[in-house]
Amino acid sequence: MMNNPWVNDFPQLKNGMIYFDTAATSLKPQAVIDMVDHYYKDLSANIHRGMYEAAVEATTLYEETRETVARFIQADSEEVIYTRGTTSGLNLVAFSYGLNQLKEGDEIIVSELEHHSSFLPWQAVAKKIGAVLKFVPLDEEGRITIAAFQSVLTERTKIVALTYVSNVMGFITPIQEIISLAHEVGAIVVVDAAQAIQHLDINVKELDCDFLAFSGHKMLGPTGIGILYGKAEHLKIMEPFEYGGDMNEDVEKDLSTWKQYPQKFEAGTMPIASVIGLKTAVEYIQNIGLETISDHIEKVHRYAIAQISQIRDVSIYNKSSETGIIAFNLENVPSHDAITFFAEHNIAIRAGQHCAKLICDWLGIHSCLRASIYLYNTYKDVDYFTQVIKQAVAYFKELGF
Amino acid sequence: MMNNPWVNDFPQLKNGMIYFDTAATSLKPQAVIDMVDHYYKDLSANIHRGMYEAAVEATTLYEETRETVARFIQADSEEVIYTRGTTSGLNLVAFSYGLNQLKEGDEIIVSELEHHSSFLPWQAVAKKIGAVLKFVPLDEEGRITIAAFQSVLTERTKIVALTYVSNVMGFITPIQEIISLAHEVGAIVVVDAAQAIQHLDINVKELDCDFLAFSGHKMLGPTGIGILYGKAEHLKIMEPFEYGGDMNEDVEKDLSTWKQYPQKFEAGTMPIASVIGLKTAVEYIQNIGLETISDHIEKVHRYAIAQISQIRDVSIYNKSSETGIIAFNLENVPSHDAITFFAEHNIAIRAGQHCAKLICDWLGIHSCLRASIYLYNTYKDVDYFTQVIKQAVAYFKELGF
Amino acid sequence: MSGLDNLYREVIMEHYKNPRNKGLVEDSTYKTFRIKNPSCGDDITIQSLVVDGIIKDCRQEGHGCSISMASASVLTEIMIGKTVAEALTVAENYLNMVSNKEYDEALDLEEAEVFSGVRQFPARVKCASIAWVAFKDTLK
Amino acid sequence: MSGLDNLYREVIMEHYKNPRNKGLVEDSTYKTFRIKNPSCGDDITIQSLVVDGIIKDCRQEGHGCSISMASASVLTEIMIGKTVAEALTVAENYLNMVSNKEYDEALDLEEAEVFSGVRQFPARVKCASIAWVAFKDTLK
Ligand SMILES: Cc1ncc(COP(=O)(O)O)c(C=O)c1O
Ligand SMILES: Cc1ncc(COP(=O)(O)O)c(C=O)c1O
Repeated sequence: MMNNPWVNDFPQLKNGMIYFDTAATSLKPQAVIDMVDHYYKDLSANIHRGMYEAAVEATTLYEETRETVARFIQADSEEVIYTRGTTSGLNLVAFSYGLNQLKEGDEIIVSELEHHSSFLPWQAVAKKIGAVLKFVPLDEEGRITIAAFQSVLTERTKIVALTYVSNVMGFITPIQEIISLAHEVGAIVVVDAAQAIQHLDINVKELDCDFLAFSGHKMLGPTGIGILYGKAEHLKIMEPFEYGGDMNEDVEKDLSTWKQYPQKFEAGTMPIASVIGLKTAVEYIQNIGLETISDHIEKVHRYAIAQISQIRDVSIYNKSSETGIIAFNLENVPSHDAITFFAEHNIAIRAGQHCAKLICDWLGIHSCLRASIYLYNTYKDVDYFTQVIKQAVAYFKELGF
Repeated sequence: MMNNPWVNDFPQLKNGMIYFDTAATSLKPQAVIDMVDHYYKDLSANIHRGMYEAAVEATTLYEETRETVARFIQADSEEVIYTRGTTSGLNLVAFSYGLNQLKEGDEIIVSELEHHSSFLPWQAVAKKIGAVLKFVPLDEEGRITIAAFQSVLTERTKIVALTYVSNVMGFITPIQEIISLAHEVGAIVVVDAAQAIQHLDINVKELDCDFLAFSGHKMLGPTGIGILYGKAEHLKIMEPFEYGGDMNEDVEKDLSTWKQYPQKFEAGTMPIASVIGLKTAVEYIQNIGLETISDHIEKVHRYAIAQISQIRDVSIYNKSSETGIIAFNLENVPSHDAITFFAEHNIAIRAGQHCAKLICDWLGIHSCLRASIYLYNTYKDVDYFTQVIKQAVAYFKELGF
Repeated sequence: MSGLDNLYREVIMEHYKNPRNKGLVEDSTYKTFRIKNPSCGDDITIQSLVVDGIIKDCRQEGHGCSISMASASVLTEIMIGKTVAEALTVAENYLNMVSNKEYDEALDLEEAEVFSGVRQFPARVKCASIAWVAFKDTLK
Repeated sequence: MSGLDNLYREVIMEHYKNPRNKGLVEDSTYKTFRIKNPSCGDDITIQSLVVDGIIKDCRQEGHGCSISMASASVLTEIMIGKTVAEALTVAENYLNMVSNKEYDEALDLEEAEVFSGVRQFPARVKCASIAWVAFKDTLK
């Protein structure tokens, strides 16, 4: 089996940890760390308004990031808004678009696969407005299908807010078809791409989605930065979500006016270091190529499923996951007991509801373990993981679980 | 004249730049840069939900930051909310508190000294609600006085949103007296401390302010993190501003409930690296001591004013500033022409309206230059600066300005 | 593995498998408090009946990991019969012990002593605390 | 200092001190476009009168730095008499020149040529562009 050529780019792996928690946050390649460092060491300067060299370089990098991200998802760069993360981006859509465009009785389609960040903003907006939340019925595996989507789509549907890839099940939503169906009834589609952006080649023009949000920290980038893509025609009519420095065109005591999008949505000092670091993260991914990345993940994932599904007393909830996420439990062992065993063995996985309680309810479980495979994981990692799962099963059985 | 013992802590100064732009964003000491680095290199992990060592250490540092900040401003740690920056914090107050508590005809007191981030959210809320914005009349120097504040305070005043230190004039608002007067009529006071936190010893309990916001990046910390302090009694009744992962207690399809403050205001993955870096920034400031810092600034500032005010054809707008901010213009030279001259001489100052157009209007100028002095500035910096100002005056005069 | 064995002590497993005072009563003279920890899925409710300053009964119900379940069970057993003041002192000290803060080592925590292993597992402190925090709230 | 001298060329200073076609007209046959740059305080309005595809008049008004004022003045002088198509080509090339992008060097930018020094000052590109962007908008 080949050696993983990327492992060495990730300093955190040097201490021997087996990292299967990318779905929570990814590790950062040295190049990204260096870029953040470069900003703090050499360029610390607020952007857009400085004339000195550091400020000019910081501003250039800051705006180049927008172009890099735009090319990455095939957007126009004015349609790329910097946010604090997926959560902030989805809230921006819900409150700046949804709250102003919806009226009582309008329908919002969501699903039980949603992360709380893709669900709760719409629940809140629906409550404020008297709009109706409708859930796409999931199929027996827990997937969103086109037919199921059609069964809840009506002429009253105004918003469709769905995850592109579920952070618990790892399933890919057939979002392109859903978008075109939604558009037929005049609904707009908000895509939560937090778990998709690091796996799939996303072309927003081809998808024709109305909004799409993701986070830097889950795609090898820094914390504190996310991207909201929005179609120009929507961004044009939307009110700002936050008001402050740098987003206004004119300020008078009685009335102010805003800059064009995307600036009108970027109030105050943005997370400059993180923005700049995101550029490097995108470039790192582009250099390797999303196809290479997903090929690698698929291989390691298939190998892991083959191994783990042979272990007795382990339930896997999503064997057919396309994106390297494995949701499972040791039988009779609450996930928070199990996780401590893995932590003691230097394996980073996660236990709990993964900010997606509705899918736990749907699965009929209180919580589960989640291992997520990414670029820097190896077959060897899987071998060790398999072995530790076996030990865990034995250990807890002996304790009497 | 003594050597500045802190200069060496700031790597960015190594390339010879003279940095007089702290009011825009501060330089970062190596210790802060190292802490951010430590997170990305060794701890990259999402917080609160991981059991493995890196996640536990990241979570610990993350929550210790809250305690460190709380002690720094004498708050209880639950009253300390992480935000993207001052702007986000002030928007949170305006939209989560203001929008829900105000009614038509209520009065909001602001001033022409406000940064747009302290003014625009309230202008927007006032417009939505039909509340009335009232401006504290500034005295002849441009200061907010207690008497002037009293002249606009009425029984209808519900919100007072004022800057503690003006980012253009550098004046300190007599905020403690204002707060107690405001409370007498039952109004709450929102303090913009973005330019105060790095200069003044702030004790929120003693001030008795209701809310207070500031940014990490202006106090030697990372970009993308700010703090909103709020009194427990207000935080308790406030709705979340953003909805998503980690801020909820229970999620059901039809109704969800929120965690206690501060968590209910922290939706989704926070800017973890920046939070952790802020801890180091606060500790760096504490180790030196705010008194030592302001003593140093005062000396250098007094020296600078003495030098610069002797140069003919330079107007200084705030000679009596208490906090090291110098707002000035070269006569007949638009600030954007002047600034290029300083940039060419490796001096980082700023030109423009400084996100505070109303005070430019008040001063009757389109824009101005701003130099801001901090810890790492020296008398030598001032000498060089003075000399370059003189050269600039001569240069532009010769060009025919 | 000594750390883990220290966590999963026999007494704990015994309480996990045979929980004491489980099941709530419908009686408004009981004070009830529920805490959910949404990130791990723990959900615990504690009920206390206080008569003349003495805890006459203490009930628990919920689901969660073995540590949270066992600590709820141990809690109820220990608390019944104590005065409110005693109960609060024990709870305070227990909570300090599991979170590795200073506590009165001379104080007898009875069976709750077995949760001292939690100190080595900062991420499990919440599991061991949740029932006890809920209990304190029933006495407010 | 050679960089700065390259920026503040004599022609620029001359236009700054003696602005051409300054002052707006109240005439609805003129197309008017205003751009404000709130961070620096620049505020420029351009008016164009197009008759039969030819720019018959071009006016400017506003305040800002010498570069923005002079470039507005030069703009109006150059544009009067040009066809809309010619004007757009010149504007496009001028904007590319000042922002250091590729442009048609064979094209005669006339007096606007003097703004080539702006390329060395990325932070001043906006100053040199604002009037020209507003002008393009008057032709839309
Ligand atoms: C007085 C004042 N208030 C608010 C802000 C906004 O801070 P930030 O841009 O970090 O959100 C600033 C800085 O730009 C400021 O100087
Ligand atoms: C599918 C999905 N949506 C949204 C989010 C929220 O992202 P963030 O926490 O970065 O705002 C996450 C990650 O937590 C996620 O996995």
